[in-house]
Amino acid sequence: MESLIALLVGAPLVGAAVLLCGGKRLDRTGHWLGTLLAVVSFVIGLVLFADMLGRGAEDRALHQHLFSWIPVGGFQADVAFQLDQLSMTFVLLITGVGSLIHIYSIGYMEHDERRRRFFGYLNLFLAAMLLLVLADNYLLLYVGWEGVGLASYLLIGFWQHKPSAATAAKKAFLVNRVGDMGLSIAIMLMFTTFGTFAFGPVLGAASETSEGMLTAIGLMLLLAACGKSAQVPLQSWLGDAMEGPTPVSALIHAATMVTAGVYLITRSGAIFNGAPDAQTAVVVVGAVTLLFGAIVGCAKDDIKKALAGSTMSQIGYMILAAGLGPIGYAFAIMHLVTHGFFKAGLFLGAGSVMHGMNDEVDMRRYGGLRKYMPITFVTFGLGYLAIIGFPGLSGFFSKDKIIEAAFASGGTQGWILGGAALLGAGITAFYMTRVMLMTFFGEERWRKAPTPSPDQPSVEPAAETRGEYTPPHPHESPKSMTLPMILLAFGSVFAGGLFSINEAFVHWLEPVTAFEHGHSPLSAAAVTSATIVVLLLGVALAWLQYGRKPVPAIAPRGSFLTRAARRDLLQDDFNHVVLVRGGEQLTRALEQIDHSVVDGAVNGTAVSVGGLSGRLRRLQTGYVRSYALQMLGGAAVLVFATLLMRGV
Amino acid sequence: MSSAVLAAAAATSMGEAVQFWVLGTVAVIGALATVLMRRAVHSALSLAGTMIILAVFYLANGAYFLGIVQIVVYTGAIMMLFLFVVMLVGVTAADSLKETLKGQRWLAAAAGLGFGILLIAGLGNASVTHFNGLGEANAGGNVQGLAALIFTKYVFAFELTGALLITAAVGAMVLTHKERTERAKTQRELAEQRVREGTQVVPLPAPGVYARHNAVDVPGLLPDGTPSELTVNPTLRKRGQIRDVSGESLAELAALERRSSEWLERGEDPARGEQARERGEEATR
Amino acid sequence: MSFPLLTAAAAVPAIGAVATAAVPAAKRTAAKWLALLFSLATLALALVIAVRFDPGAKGPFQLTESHAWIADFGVRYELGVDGIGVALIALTALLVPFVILAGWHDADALEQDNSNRRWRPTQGLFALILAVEAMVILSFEATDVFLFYIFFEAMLIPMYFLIGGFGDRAGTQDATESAARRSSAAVKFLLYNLAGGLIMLAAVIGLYAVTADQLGTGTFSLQQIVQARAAGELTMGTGTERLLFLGFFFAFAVKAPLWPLHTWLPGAMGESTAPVAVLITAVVDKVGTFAMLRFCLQLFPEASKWATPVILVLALISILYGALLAVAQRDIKRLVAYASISHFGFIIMGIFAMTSQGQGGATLYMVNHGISTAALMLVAGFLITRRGSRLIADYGGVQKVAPVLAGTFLIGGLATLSLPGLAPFVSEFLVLVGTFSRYPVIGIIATVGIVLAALYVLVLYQRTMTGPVKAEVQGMPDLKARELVVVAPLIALLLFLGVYPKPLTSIVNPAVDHTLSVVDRQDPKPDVRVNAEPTEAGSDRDAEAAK
Amino acid sequence: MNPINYLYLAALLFTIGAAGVLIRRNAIVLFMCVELMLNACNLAFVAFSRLHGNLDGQIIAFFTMVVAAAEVVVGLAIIVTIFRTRHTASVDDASLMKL
Repeated sequence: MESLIALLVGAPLVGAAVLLCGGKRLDRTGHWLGTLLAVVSFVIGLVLFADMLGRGAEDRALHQHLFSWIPVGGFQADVAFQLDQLSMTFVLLITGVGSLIHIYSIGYMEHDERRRRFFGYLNLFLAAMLLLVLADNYLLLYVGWEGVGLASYLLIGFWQHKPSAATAAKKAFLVNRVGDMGLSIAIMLMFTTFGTFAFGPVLGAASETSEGMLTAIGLMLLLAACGKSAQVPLQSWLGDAMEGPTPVSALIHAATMVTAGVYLITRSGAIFNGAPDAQTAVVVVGAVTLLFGAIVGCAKDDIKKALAGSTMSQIGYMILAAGLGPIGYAFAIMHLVTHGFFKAGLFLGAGSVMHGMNDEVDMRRYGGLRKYMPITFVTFGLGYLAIIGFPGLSGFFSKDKIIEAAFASGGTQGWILGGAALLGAGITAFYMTRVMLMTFFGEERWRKAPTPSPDQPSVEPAAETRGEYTPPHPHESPKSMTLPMILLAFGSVFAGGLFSINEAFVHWLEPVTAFEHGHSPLSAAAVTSATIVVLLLGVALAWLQYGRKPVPAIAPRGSFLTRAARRDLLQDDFNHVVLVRGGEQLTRALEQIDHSVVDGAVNGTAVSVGGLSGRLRRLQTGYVRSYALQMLGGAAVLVFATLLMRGV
Repeated sequence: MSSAVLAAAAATSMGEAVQFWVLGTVAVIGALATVLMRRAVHSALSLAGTMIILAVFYLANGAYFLGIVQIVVYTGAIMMLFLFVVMLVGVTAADSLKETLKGQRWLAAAAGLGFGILLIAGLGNASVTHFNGLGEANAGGNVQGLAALIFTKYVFAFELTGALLITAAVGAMVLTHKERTERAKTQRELAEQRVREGTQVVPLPAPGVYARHNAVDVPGLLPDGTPSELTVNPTLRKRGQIRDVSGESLAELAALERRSSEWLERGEDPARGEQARERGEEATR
Repeated sequence: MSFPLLTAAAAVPAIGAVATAAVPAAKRTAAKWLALLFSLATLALALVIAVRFDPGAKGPFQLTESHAWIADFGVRYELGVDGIGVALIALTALLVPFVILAGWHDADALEQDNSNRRWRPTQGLFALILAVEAMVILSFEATDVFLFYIFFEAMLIPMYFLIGGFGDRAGTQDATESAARRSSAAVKFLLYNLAGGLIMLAAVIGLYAVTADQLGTGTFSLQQIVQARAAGELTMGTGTERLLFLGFFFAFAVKAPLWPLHTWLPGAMGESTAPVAVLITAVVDKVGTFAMLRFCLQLFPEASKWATPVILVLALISILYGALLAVAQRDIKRLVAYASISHFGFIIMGIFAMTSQGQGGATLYMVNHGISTAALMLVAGFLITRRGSRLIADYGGVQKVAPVLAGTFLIGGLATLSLPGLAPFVSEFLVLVGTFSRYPVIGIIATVGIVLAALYVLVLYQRTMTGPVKAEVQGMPDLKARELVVVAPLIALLLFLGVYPKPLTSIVNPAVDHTLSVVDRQDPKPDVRVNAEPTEAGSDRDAEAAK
Repeated sequence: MNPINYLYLAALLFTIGAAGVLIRRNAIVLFMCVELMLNACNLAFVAFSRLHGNLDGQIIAFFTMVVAAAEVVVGLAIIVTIFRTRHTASVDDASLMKL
């Protein structure tokens, strides 16, 4: 059985290699190959899952040691896999959702001449992500970690001819690099502390070292998680990442990649349990991000950016839960899975809408689309209900549990976190409803020619603004696209429910992430009801603003908060001013220094030597008699020296 | 010569002392003269004198062969060579002793003095007292002794000097030899050239106009009595060896006229006399 | 007396150089093929050496050869390789064929602009390259300090002509002006390195004096000196040792190059053709870092430890400074040059961290940096020859017209930013860990370098390859067969060594351990002893040790 | 009298000759001064040979003469040539050998 694990990673890796090196001859069949391999690894995952279920809860973990990777002195890095319940959950999510998105992309990318490469990148991404979750040591995880970053770089920048896309890709990679820095430092700390960085030994011995060290490691891991999971303060790349094709957004920036941070923190639970301060930091980051994302989501008119905001906020929930320790890990993962379903579904829906609307992304150019694309409408709607946590749908179960856990974390912290989580839920309901209404209900604003609004640079005007305006003909997407949406919709409806049947999911994960029931000041019922109330409030608010009165085709200037939110709460501006400008100044200055000071010193010496010799040249008068004089002087000196030597 | 001298004994005789002090002084004077004389010829001559004295000293030191060679080669050959060259180029070479290089003279004096003092100091504390003369070295005769050394110990050096001399000779020829590139001009051509260039078509005028003064160093006079530059050799002029006699000759001319006029009791012609007198005075002036 | 492999490995390229230079002017292509042939023969020999080399064997050096040379001064012709030497010889022998292939047409332009029958730039170019190879290999083999010094310096001569004579003519509107820049760069290279070399010469002589003073007979033999030290027969005074160390280190720091002695590199790399630039940074400069590891540390252990803090700080400065300046560059090749400066900072840091990870990583880094820079620089060279400009601003959207070129360029770039899965990652991480485990603060600051690396590489890629297609770039041909032959193996190697560096580490580790034992330093022990069951890797490493 | 006086004399002559070389500008006189120096050396050699009681000193002096002869021959030839081209024998006028 173990040998299958390598195959799990290998299949998509081979796919990537073949597709990227295959050349033109694969253009026609490439996408099928890619999809096939994704499905293959999904099937393998299922096989392993069945096998795992067959065994007792405790000895479910599988290990496979391929070969020793970097053996130098005490530094022993192996290429070895570990498949336990946590990894298995991720494997199924990644390969499952991944396969669906492969299928979806077949239709979505049909008209792109570089489709083969696209599938190659997708496979590469799957491989990297699987490596990330299957690694049995942090260094190998780091490989997957960066591999994911690379794949996302390639996919975000897939339409490289668009400068915005290229920039977004670069930004994503760089921000991720900052996070990676944290991870590598964490690994170094582990090596110096434990002499190894394999999960087993490190987590096993975590309790033996000082709390300070654990805190340090924990914070570094948190930094890494922030980078990959787009948490404040490293969240800025996620919005721009929407430049990539929609399936990419669905796969990477909703279902899988951004969840890597949650995986990391959950996986390193043992370390965080020993470092309360680190945990506090985690929950703070989570809480802040979930509100940040939610607020941003409210203001965006670009459907994908709105969804990106919601992703940010949902991941915030997970991080928050993961930061709560044993009472939260399981729910974090559970929310992660359900979120994987409905967020993928939502993104695919959005993609399908754009597909029907000539790649228009501005929701103010939508409206009343429900009768044109019913399937999309239904699936999107279900995803919507799921994400806002409508009772009975999967989002409800997972999110509700997190809010409970937040309250349960105890003391004022509990109240603050719980409050934040509740508030977040409300806002979520608001902006998702807003998306829903602006897209599928109301008047059909796309019939009128658009007038690009000045104060919204973020939304680039549709292609039709040039020349005669021909309204798009909204139509349902092909089977290859709708099928995945339907399947995902099923997931987003039922997954939560299934998981929660007498806490199946929690018990499934318990061997990996210890679980304990938090006892919250409020009863579960109270929390639930509170959640529902907040949720309804949010929906109502949204309906009052976007349902009752018609939505203006041109975004109103809006309050300061709105404008700030449109600009990602000015986070980008901050980066631009402080980091980019500052960096440019610094490099320019250094360039000058290098030229004038460092190199100048060298050239200066050269010049001075030249001048000196020029002066010495004067001695060469060319008058034989002065030469003779010098000779005589020299002779005199010699004689004198000799006399001295002989000790006169 | 006496065997004592031939031995060039360790101790020096009284005679040698006297000889040394006298001739040594002369030699030094000669050397100084060589350096300080304004004319190259004089330098050459005084140097020759010094060399001869040195030859004597060689003899006194039992280097008979060298002494002779010194006289023959140096004084006889090399110095003559010098004189020839002086004759070729030296006429103009009476260079002024004015120094052109800044500070050269003082520095030279300083360096020279310092060097000399150092040398002499060195010799001074060399404390050489005992000379083991050339008694046995010259026993078989000085020349034989030298020959034995030259053709055994120093034979290679000797061969080399031979080569050196040949090279020197060839070199000197190469340097001084002027390649004649074009055919020598005939009289006719020269004449034509002169006419063409229009400078001094006729032969140069002869120096001296009166029988008393037909020496080459006396310039001829032009009809108006002024001396003509063309009539004397430029070398003499350069050396400033032109005897300018025009003044007195004019004075005599004036006197002659006066006497003739008196003799003929011709009417007084003061103008001419005045004229002549003035001319004479100005010439003598 | 077995077959003198090491001598042969150096002799083959040397003979090749002579032979190539002797090819008549008319037979240009023949000369090219001849040079390629000889370089491949060298590669074969290098592989033989690598195979014959036994990592488990006792004694620091293997395949040793030793003959008296200048008996009066105890100078011997002593060759020998340890794992580090083998790795670097292999690298050199591996890169030169690619350099030759990449520079296949570099001299053609020169051929045209000259009427003289005896003028043979092509022969000259390839002969010089082979000459450099020979000298570099010898300096990797020499275990006699004086012998090493000779080749260390002699290397400059052919390099000087390569830089000054066969410079990059890309984007030179004004031929004379570019020629002036070229020659000035060459002169700077020469003088800079000569200055270092002379100081080293003084130190070498000093070393001789010390040995002559203490051992009776002066010697330059590394082993002899090290053994004498170990036996306590040779004890340098602290002051002397430090002075000598500085003398050696200065020369190597110039060659490496280490901040602030780096300023010759950008000029030299910018003005010379891409293959020559590769020769400079990937091969010649390695001699400097290699020599630090072999001579500085082993001859002057105490002084090395004494100087470590300063050197580490300088290395740290190099890392960040080089990276930041790379970001600011407008010229592709200068950018790569500054990136190399940053990487050399990592190498030196690893060497002086004095941990097995650090030094092992540094050695791997030398090899990997050689390969990755070669890949990036050569592709950049192909790009530059196509467009005829070195300015980043003159490119844009290349990815659309020449996807393969762009792809290879990207992989080279990713290797430069040491992406996991590619070879440089392994070495860089080892260096970081090695440094961190002894000097945590420096290690942490150095990790900032990986972010900056990502910055300059991605900025470069974005500005040249992505975005709308520039008019001048329009219709740029993709990589030709010859160019693919050059790039593909390098990339394959990068991938292989990234996934399975064990062949390299297994030959390097013993040498590193030996160096550390000479310097008398142990790896710091982890705070918490984890009773981790010995992994398979651990066990088979023990097996190696047992061999 | 102590024969060492010959050496003093030699030193004196040599110094005078050297000073002459430095002071005079006429190439011919310059040469003469050089000859003077050479002769001074010869005198010293001869005196030394008497000092040591063997003839080697005289041999050296002899060779010196030969060399001096050769030198004079060539030197004078050079002077003549220079005079031909420049119409002067002053060494200061031949000062082109400077950068």
